[in-house]
Amino acid sequence: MSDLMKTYPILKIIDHGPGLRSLYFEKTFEVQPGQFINLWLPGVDEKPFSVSRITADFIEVSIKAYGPFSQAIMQCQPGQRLGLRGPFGRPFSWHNNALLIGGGIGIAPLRILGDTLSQKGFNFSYLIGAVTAHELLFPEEMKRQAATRIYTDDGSLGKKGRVTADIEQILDSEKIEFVYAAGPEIMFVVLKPILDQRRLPYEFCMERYMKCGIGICGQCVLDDSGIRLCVEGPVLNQDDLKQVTELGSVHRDASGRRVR
Amino acid sequence: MSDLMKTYPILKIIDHGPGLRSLYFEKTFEVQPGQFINLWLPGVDEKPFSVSRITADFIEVSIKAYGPFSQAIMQCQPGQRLGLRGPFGRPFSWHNNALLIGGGIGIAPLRILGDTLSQKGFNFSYLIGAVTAHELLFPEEMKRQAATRIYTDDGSLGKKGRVTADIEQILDSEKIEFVYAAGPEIMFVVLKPILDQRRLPYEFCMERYMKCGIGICGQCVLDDSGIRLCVEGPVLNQDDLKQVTELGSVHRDASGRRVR
Amino acid sequence: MLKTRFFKAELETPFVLASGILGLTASSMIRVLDFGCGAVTTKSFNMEWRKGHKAPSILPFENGLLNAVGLSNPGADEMVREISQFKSRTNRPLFASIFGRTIDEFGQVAEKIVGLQPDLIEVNVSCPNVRSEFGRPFGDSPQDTAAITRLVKNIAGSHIPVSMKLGPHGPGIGLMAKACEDNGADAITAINTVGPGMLIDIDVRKPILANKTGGVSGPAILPIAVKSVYEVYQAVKIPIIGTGGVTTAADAIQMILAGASLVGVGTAVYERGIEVFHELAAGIENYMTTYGFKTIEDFRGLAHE
Amino acid sequence: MLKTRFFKAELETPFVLASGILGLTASSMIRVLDFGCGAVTTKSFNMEWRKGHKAPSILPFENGLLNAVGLSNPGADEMVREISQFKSRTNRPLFASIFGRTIDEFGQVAEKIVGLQPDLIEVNVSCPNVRSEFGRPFGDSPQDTAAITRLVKNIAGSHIPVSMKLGPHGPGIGLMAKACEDNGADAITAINTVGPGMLIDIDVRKPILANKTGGVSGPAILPIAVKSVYEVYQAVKIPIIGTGGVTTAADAIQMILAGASLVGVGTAVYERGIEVFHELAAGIENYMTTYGFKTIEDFRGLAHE
Ligand SMILES: Cc1cc2nc3c(=O)[nH]c(=O)nc-3n(C[C@H](O)[C@H](O)[C@H](O)COP(=O)(O)OP(=O)(O)OC[C@H]3O[C@@H](n4cnc5c(N)ncnc54)[C@H](O)[C@@H]3O)c2cc1C
Ligand SMILES: Cc1cc2nc3c(=O)[nH]c(=O)nc-3n(C[C@H](O)[C@H](O)[C@H](O)COP(=O)(O)OP(=O)(O)OC[C@H]3O[C@@H](n4cnc5c(N)ncnc54)[C@H](O)[C@@H]3O)c2cc1C
Ligand SMILES: Cc1cc2nc3c(=O)[nH]c(=O)nc-3n(C[C@H](O)[C@H](O)[C@H](O)COP(=O)(O)O)c2cc1C
Ligand SMILES: Cc1cc2nc3c(=O)[nH]c(=O)nc-3n(C[C@H](O)[C@H](O)[C@H](O)COP(=O)(O)O)c2cc1C
Ligand code: FES
Ligand code: FES
Repeated sequence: MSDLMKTYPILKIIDHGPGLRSLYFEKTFEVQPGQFINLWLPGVDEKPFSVSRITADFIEVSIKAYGPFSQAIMQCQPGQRLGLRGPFGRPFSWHNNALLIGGGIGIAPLRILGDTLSQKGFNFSYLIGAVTAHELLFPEEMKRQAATRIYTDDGSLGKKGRVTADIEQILDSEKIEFVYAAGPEIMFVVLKPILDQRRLPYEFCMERYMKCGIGICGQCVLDDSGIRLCVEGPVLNQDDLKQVTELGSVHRDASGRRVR
Repeated sequence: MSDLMKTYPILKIIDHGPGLRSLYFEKTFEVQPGQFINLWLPGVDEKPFSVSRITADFIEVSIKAYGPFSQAIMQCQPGQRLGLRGPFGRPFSWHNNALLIGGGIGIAPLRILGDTLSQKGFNFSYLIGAVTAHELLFPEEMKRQAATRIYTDDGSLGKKGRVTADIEQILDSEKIEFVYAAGPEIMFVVLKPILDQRRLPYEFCMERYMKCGIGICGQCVLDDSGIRLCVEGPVLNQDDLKQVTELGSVHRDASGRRVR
Repeated sequence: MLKTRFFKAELETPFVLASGILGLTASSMIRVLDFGCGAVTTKSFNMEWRKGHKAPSILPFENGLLNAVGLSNPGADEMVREISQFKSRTNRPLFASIFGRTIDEFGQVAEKIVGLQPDLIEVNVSCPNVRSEFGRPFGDSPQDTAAITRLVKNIAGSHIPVSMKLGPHGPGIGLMAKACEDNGADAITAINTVGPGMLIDIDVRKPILANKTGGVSGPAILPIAVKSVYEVYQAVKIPIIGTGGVTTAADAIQMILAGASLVGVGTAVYERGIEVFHELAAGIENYMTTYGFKTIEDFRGLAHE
Repeated sequence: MLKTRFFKAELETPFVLASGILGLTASSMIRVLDFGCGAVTTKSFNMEWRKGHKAPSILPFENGLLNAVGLSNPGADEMVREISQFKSRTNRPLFASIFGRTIDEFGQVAEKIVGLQPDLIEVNVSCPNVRSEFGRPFGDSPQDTAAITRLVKNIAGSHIPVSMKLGPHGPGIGLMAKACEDNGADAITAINTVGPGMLIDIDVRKPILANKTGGVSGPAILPIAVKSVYEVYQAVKIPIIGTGGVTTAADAIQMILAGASLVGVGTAVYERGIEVFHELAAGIENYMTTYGFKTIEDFRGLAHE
């Protein structure tokens, strides 16, 4: 693919639960775990989405109903054409003995990462959580692939609690040499000091409001680093994050205003 | 090189005689015998010129003083920058046992052709003519390379007469399987029936007013064929010429008017 | 599948050779038709022949061409001869492009050629080289353009359609197109070249074009051309010859979706070679098959829905 | 070698980050300076924040970008905060780009920022999204542009230079630049985006930009930008920030030869990456060494000789 806009028909839709679905497109381009694409719903809007899986035939994108755009996506039908461009951004790097922590829709980029790590024969385990069972992406598939710990806020599946509830204990009891995380920013706020303290290297897959995806609008730039999340991210490591002062505190909306 | 304009310094100038000189440029591109380049003299004009020689280091263009442009070229100094773009057009094809007939400045493209034929180990001979001795290009070099017959209108070098004076006799007495010709159009008018009658295949390197060199202005198109001399020429063979009705009669000037 | 009717003309394909491209002689235009072009437009001509600007007058750059040929043309008499030649050799469609240095001259040139029954008279009011006494193209002034439209249409009569060729500049191409329609134009050709632009040789430190500036054509201007056609389509009901930057079938389809009835092709003859018409035709047929369109009409203007 | 003085500002290189490119936050602009850019221009802002148009609002095509961000910006208060942040972190040059939906608003925004001592106030009268009540950019009207120039210059006073940012359209950029100079402008920024243009997705048959149309930037517009700078240079004596399509050092040199004192760089940050400033600097230094130029001044405007 490329930065130029092109539309592709949705080949298949899988509904994971209410307001949570995967769209499948023909695999017309390569993508690395952590990279994202821009999805254009003609007449509505265009937004960035992580690729959640890539196979020989398919590109999969997993979307949670939230505001107007993602809700409109829930109305899409197979055969309907959406615009895709990308892939954009820097992907995850690959490490052995890793823990993959995913919260909510943040589980999406971990799925493609897990596939790659397992193809490479690396050891890893999943640690995933969501508000409730039907908001949890891919639990069964993950379990088949690697050790998988599950948390839900309401206890409807796995352990009751936040995905980070037992993190220190897990890190201290297992051979974990690298941590990947994707999910709501509060997760990173919790994880960062714990990982830094243990000098564990890590990569977080982050989100910011993105307008262009190609590094020129400035909308996704992180204070004080000047890092453009769409180009130098969305995956940032512990060194990148040293310069980021806005983690968990502010980000910018469509106008560029800081919001909390 | 390319169609885009770029200027290069003149590396060397060789004056062959009054109003007849070769300019040397660094060899920054490949060119096939018969192809031409556009030469831009900044502030003056741009005109098409055959490449007369190419070596490992140099591209050579040979120019005869005629009107305003070519006279301005006679004032150029080494080091001065001229614009070059091209090469344009279809080159000569290569044949054994060929006769290369050049009249006046038309000798220029035969020089590079002779170099190629001799590199390929083909047999060929030159038949060149001009108004007077000092308007004759490369006679010594040609003699060193192949059998060379020379004619001048005033008899100042070689035989007195037109270059085509003894052509029938030459064709009938020697093993000539292909004829190349370049020079004033009257030469082609004389040669064509002679060659057609003997069913000898041939290629003529022709000239027409050219504005673009890239096949869009229409200035160089030949009646009735629609052949664009800058793209499908400047080298035309006996088949191409079957459709050309304007040979030796009309051509078009800068406005597109037919002139005789 | 691609056969298209435009007024009384029958085109094998919806492509029109744009004015100024290979449109000087009958032989040249016939050859282009043989390569799959549907209709040809002559080089724009006026009463007196013009040598035009010195060279370089046509300059490729990375994204298209700059040109400042200065409306060189052999004059109306010579073009009448070529058009007659053309008509005696084929009955495929020919559009005669005319211009004048004064409003009156547009009329004089039109008079010269109506008798030849061109399939369309295209009136070039938008060339940056044809300027009114105020130093701007007639096509920048709705009043001048209206006057020229009335004048030429009057001469062309009801049997020869007249298309006004507009540029993207001036007070808004929709407005200009409306002025043309209101004054009797049968069609709009949009667009002429953009800019003009200039390129400088950094080593000799001079503008490269002898005329210094020249109009931009080719891939660089496609979005501006598509937008212009889209805007004209919303402003008027008369058909549009959509021209500017069309290089691929996808470009041509964009033009038709924006509202063009015919698609003008100029710089692509350089970018892709004279074979471009076959490529365009194959690409559009493929598109039509995919979506089940039977004629060009079936998808014309659909981007407005 | 590339050090350049522009009014009181000292630039390490003659490159200016064009408005709308990474100019939203202090952090972002400082990072661009760290990559070898000489001065940064903020995103154009007005009093109230604007969300701008929906996406796609920035669309790459083969020869550049289309954009219709709709002048989204966080508003003057937030930008004052970012500019103060910037000033507290570095004393490298910052140009503040302002716009208004009314003539008065230009004045209000100027008032907001004069206290911050930006190294230049750039006044964006040429964005196709800022339209006067007549529906056209202020920059198409010499009267409106003159009025805005006087108003902002009055507020900026003698110690803050004001540059008027013009587009290539309207009644002629030379004429517009002259109107700016005559009314107190200290510099001209030329040019804003060209067109606008439109691209249509042929499969869904809709314009791709949410706003349908967007301004063209990048390589496609270089010749138009060079020509605009050349024309402005002949029309006025005040310095020019030459912007539009500059992607390579050769492009930047063309701008300077045409008369630019500084060279604006926008779309190239996408085309070549943020490292583009180093490439441009290396290329220009190389050129200067070849021809023995010691400063940018040595070859500025030479294409006019
Ligand atoms: C790199 C990246 C990867 C993403 N991957 C996924 C994914 O795999 N699955 C998924 O469901 N969502 C993903 N998102 C979020 C997605 O882009 C949308 O933000 C989300 O769908 C909500 O949009 P909305 O219009 O429905 O809701 P809105 O109500 O418009 O927005 C809800 C919130 O989403 C954020 N948001 C809105 N628009 C954007 C935008 N253009 N760019 C970034 N954030 C925005 C804002 O914080 C906003 O408050 C990703 C975002 C980024 C930046
Ligand atoms: C393919 C080709 C190869 C050529 N190779 C050579 C060469 O190797 N050496 C050489 O000295 N000359 C060559 N010429 C001719 C050259 O291009 C000029 O025409 C010639 O130098 C005279 O130009 P002028 O301006 O000095 O004279 P002018 O007085 O302007 O022209 C003299 C005659 O040259 C012809 N002419 C003028 N301008 C052009 C033009 N733009 N294109 C074609 N013909 C033109 C016209 O018939 C004109 O009557 C070649 C021409 C062509 C088309
Ligand atoms: C070399 C050249 C000459 C042209 N001459 C004319 C002309 O005489 N009359 C005219 O109306 N348009 C003329 N044009 C403009 C084209 O007809 C067309 O409108 C423009 O080039 C945009 O189309 P394109 O991008 O397909 O070339 C000329 C264009 C070029 C490139
Ligand atoms: C995404 C984008 C946003 C822009 N926003 C603004 C703006 O807010 N104010 C402005 O004066 N120009 C804006 N411009 C125009 C640029 O500053 C510049 O004039 C134009 O893009 C031409 O330069 P370039 O080809 O180097 O990009 C924007 C351009 C782009 C591509
Ligand atoms: S989204 Fe535009 S710079 Fe990142
Ligand atoms: S010189 Fe223009 S078509 Fe040949």
